[in-house]
Amino acid sequence: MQTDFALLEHYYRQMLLIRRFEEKCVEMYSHEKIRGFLHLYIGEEAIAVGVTDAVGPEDNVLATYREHGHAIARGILPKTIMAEMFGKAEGCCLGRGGSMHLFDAATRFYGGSAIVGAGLPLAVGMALADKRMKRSRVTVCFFGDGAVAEGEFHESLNLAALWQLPILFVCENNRYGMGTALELSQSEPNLAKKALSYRITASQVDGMDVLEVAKAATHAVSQIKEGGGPVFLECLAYRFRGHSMFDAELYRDKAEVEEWKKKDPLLVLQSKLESEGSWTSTKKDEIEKEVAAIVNEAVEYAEQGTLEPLEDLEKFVYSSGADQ
Amino acid sequence: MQTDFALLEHYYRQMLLIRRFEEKCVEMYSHEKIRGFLHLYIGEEAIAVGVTDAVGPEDNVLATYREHGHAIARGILPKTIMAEMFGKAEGCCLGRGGSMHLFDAATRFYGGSAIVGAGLPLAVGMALADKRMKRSRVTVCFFGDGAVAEGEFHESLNLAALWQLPILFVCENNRYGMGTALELSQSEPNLAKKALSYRITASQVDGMDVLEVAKAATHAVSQIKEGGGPVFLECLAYRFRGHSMFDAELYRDKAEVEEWKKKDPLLVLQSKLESEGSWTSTKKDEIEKEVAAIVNEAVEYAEQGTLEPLEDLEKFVYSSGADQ
Amino acid sequence: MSETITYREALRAAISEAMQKDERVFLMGEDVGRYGGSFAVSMGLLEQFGSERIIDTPLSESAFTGAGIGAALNGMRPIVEIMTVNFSLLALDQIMNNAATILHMSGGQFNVPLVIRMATGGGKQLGAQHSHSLEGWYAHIPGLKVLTPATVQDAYDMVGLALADPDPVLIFENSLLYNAKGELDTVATPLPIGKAKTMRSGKDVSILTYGISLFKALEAAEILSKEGIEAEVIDLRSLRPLDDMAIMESVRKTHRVLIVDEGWKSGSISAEIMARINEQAFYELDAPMIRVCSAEVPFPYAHHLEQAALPQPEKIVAAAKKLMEGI
Amino acid sequence: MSETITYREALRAAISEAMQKDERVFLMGEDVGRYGGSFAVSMGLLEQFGSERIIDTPLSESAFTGAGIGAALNGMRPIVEIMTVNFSLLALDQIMNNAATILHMSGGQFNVPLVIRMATGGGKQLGAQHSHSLEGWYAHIPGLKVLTPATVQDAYDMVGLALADPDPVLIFENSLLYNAKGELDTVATPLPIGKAKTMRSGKDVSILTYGISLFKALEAAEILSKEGIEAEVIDLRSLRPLDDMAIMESVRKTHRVLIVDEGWKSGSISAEIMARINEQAFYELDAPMIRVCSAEVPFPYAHHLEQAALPQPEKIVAAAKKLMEGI
Ligand SMILES: Cc1ncc(C[n+]2csc(CCOP(=O)(O)OP(=O)(O)O)c2C)c(N)n1
Ligand SMILES: Cc1ncc(C[n+]2csc(CCOP(=O)(O)OP(=O)(O)O)c2C)c(N)n1
Ligand SMILES: [Mg+2]
Ligand SMILES: [Mg+2]
Repeated sequence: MQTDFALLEHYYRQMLLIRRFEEKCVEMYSHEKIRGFLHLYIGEEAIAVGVTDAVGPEDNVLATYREHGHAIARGILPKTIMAEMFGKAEGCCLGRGGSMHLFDAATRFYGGSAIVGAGLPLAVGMALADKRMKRSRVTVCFFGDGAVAEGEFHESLNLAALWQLPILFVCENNRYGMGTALELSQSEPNLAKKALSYRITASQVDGMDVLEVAKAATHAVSQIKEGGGPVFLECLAYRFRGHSMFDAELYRDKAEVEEWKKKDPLLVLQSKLESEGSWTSTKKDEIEKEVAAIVNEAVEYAEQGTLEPLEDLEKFVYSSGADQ
Repeated sequence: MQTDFALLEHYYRQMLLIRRFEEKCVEMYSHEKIRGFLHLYIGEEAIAVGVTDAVGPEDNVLATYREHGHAIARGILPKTIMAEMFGKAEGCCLGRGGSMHLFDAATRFYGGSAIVGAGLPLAVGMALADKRMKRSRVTVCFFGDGAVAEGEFHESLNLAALWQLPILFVCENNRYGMGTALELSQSEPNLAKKALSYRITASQVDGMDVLEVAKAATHAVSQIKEGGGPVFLECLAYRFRGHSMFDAELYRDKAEVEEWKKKDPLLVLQSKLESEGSWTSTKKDEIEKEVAAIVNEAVEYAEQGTLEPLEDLEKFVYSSGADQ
Repeated sequence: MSETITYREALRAAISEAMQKDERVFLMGEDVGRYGGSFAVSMGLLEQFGSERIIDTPLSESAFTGAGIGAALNGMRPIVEIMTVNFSLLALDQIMNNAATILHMSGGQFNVPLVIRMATGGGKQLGAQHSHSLEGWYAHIPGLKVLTPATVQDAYDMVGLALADPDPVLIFENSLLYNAKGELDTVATPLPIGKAKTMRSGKDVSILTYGISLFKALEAAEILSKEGIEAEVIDLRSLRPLDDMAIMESVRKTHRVLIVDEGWKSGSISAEIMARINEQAFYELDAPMIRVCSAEVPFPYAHHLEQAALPQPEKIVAAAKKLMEGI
Repeated sequence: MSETITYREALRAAISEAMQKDERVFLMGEDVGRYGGSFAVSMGLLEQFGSERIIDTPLSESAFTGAGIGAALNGMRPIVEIMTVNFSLLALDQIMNNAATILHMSGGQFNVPLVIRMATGGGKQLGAQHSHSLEGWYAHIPGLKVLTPATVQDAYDMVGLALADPDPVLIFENSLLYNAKGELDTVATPLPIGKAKTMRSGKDVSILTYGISLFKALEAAEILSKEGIEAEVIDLRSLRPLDDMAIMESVRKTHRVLIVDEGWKSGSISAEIMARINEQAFYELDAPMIRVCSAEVPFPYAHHLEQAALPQPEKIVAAAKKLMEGI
């Protein structure tokens, strides 16, 4: 962790970039440049930014279909993400993955997974490999509160605890899985308690406060790297937008959404920055502009991207060179 | 629960019947009359007998592949069970199910399931139906300690707790799933604690003592019938024989087995009977004879059974009379 | 009584009517209640029937599908909605090892009157994990029935047929059809499970298909007709059981067979149909049969690649022409 | 270097040698360690390699199969043993939606060099939940390879071939073969994945098969030979990819095709092979192709019914004769 102002500013820039990037995605979706499912992370940016700051380039990251924020925080270039969502060959997965399936070897970003809960077993395996090979790495696995009901959550937490694997489980508890409130999906809605029942170190943290998240994650990562086994972090947060672009949001009150918007991670951080003193509206505008430039560049890059040739349709079903 | 001596004698008779029945099964297996997998319940009889005594004919029972004991305790005729294992048309499933798949409509015995953990979701559904239809019934679901690691355990316990369903979960913790000791399969080996983490009432009970089991089960059933939601009973027990007929038992010490045999549920109960006074060796011999007669009759019945005609092979793939 | 409604509305009407008629019927699945169904099929039903009969489940495909089986065993007539076929893999053990076997294992004592509905199909740029067409694959499993409504009429009828069936029935709804409109007759006797339907008569080539591909086939048939080729288009409706009789009858008429389905080619239901025609009507064939299936790739996100992976009217036309040339 | 050993020993030797050669290789599954493997394949390996490389897992098929994928992504060469194919249904989501798709979804960035071994097949009176033969069904899935060793040589070779492959490979071991004895040559270059092997030459009829059915087919061929019918018996070895070339070559030679597999008939790999022959060698056929598969029932426990449900040499003989008559 860097310190103080520079760090806070860095967090702010990252979160703002994610926010503006996704707002642009909505625009591009309405222009039908982006298609398929589009799940926005707006409101939850503090989690990806705070956690990602706690890990190094050698560590592994796995996320869900709501992963633009994680991908950007991890350092995948926004333009290659945008190009991916445009279905272009310049995308980080050549346009084969789309919004729900961002992958990047350079930053050890292992997706982007559209089956709820299905990333957890992969995390177990990645961490098992690192432990076996005595590499000092952490595997960070993000997933939602909805995933906790899946059998794979249970199986994976048990394996991780049993084998004392270096995994940071980050549960992004935004209180809903699609339209189903947590209370309707868990008999025990305190999810950290569930992790404790596997004898996994677990805690709840304010997922709207990037500093809190970063602090908890940093602590967790060092504990894990010291060989303390897996850690579970439940980040309490909220998604400001619908589940995807098709959500009429019949299942929750507007008032509830408005209440949570007061805790917007950007606002929370801004008030901390303001109390630090050196924060000015000029600074803020500067960052807005920087971010806007990146986002606009991303769109331009994506627009100018090319399409993979149709003849390549069957490429990447098997590795090239393998018996087929 | 009946009282005192008559009841204890009844338990003894039931447990002995299961024991002798299974010893006969081993014999029949070595004569190749019984084939496939044969999983013996020897050592664990107190659980099936104690729990079954706590439920009525209106209740539902689901068990595993190690279910001869449950089937007998539930009142399926030993001869139809034996005939089933001989593959005869007189078997309780016409010889289609075999040892691992005993079913009986008359006693509401819903199997006999060979996929570990797969009976739990069925139990959830059965109980859901009863609750919806406002029937005062309990569904009893037996499963082993090994099943606790399966995702379906987790999903099912959560649903049962969330929907407050009338289910008695009976975990037969015999300390091993095949050759894997509980400590190698659960990060939290206290399984009752796991159930508590779903906010399910849970306790551990001595599974070698039929009276303890019956007491706990009776208490649980009345709590459930009063609408208190599911209850979880972890019965601590031990299997005296190998996992199935093919087990070299490399994974445990003979001494451990011998230690547990001192707690043989028949011995435990016998010493209670003895302390009651009216127990005599004549009585004991009498029961042995009664039981032997039932077991021998079962074998004879099975021997004389007939085979389903080959032309009926494709029967029971679909219900008769349905569009096919 | 005939009206024009959408496929979605037809499903909803059928579910609603069944629930009114039979208190044993209930609907259970992820987001079927408060959200209104991920494809809005059950929109409004929670308000109509309450949360005891329109049950929102947690994300637990295996357990709630298994719970459907258990409830069916215990006297109910559950409709389980698995949001999409892609997630049904998590419930496959329950489907194959319990739903499909219990009648048999129990020697006929316990049947499982369960209906499982799921959305299927590609074409919406949802990528490799969300674009499966596995209905043909499910048709491999004895003990199950597999229905694939293509029309509004069948969307409506098949809910009732499935609920009336004593055994487990899977209904696959192509998600691109939910908005499709069509005529619904609510009084006519529905065509039973296992009966195919000729949607267009023709003498030159038989196009056997189902689900969304039916409409691509009909479109192709129009184009072919302009070029003097008269295609017979048959909606299989049910993939298990298959209507062998209807298939062979058409083969005996046209002597040329084209099969269209959205499954991956190898091991598709098209292969099974070819096998049966080979077995039952080999000498009727004037040319090798052709199938137009999906490319054997995990579905790509990019629109142009995805469209290239799917069967299309042009491919059907080209295949039919090739077929007429005897290849 | 040739010796006579069992199929089980061949597998064990191949695993052990691979583990000695490459520290990235490890074996993981239920009871592979202390119990020695449910079919004793890994007996002794725990003592040889320790519990870090011979990993006993809890009953968590989905998670440990997924963990195999994760470990493969992270540089290892895992061998996951799923005790039997019957339990693999619990891991199907991981297999179809992760193992088979990640290479594609990631635009070629991440391959999954994972080997999954499982026992398959009926015939041991294990009933409806424990007797599946789903290897042909798995062959539907692009991104996977599906191997079916029948011989001791292939049991040995295929472990090495699978481990050397950059993509996920499933190995199906018929559990009735573990005790079978055969010759093993440990120095010969193994026949690659995707190549079929002619096990008996013949001019009259091609019998295409794999796994345990190979031996039933060879037995049938001997009987047929005595009656003057010379069958060519081909061991497919790999169901995905299929060796189309070898298949068509044999068809062009015999003009009569019989396919034997233990899968349920509808949607079996036999159907796929028929479809391909229809597509690629239709005019070579002198008679309709025939398949001998398993009856379409959940497997019954009773011996006589189970045997009646399975392919048997007598059924193969009868089918071949029928085929010679042109049906
Ligand atoms: C196994 C599975 N079942 C259902 C779905 C459909 N689905 C997609 S996201 C979602 C809700 C997940 O909620 P949560 O885990 O809380 O993540 P969030 O969307 O809130 O970030 C559902 C039901 C899916 N993708 N995978
Ligand atoms: C899903 C599944 N995986 C693996 C098996 C193989 N198997 C049968 S019993 C068993 C051990 C189960 O242990 P437990 O639940 O403790 O029951 P017990 O046999 O001790 O009564 C295993 C691994 C199975 N039948 N089902
Ligand atoms: Mg959520
Ligand atoms: Mg056990």
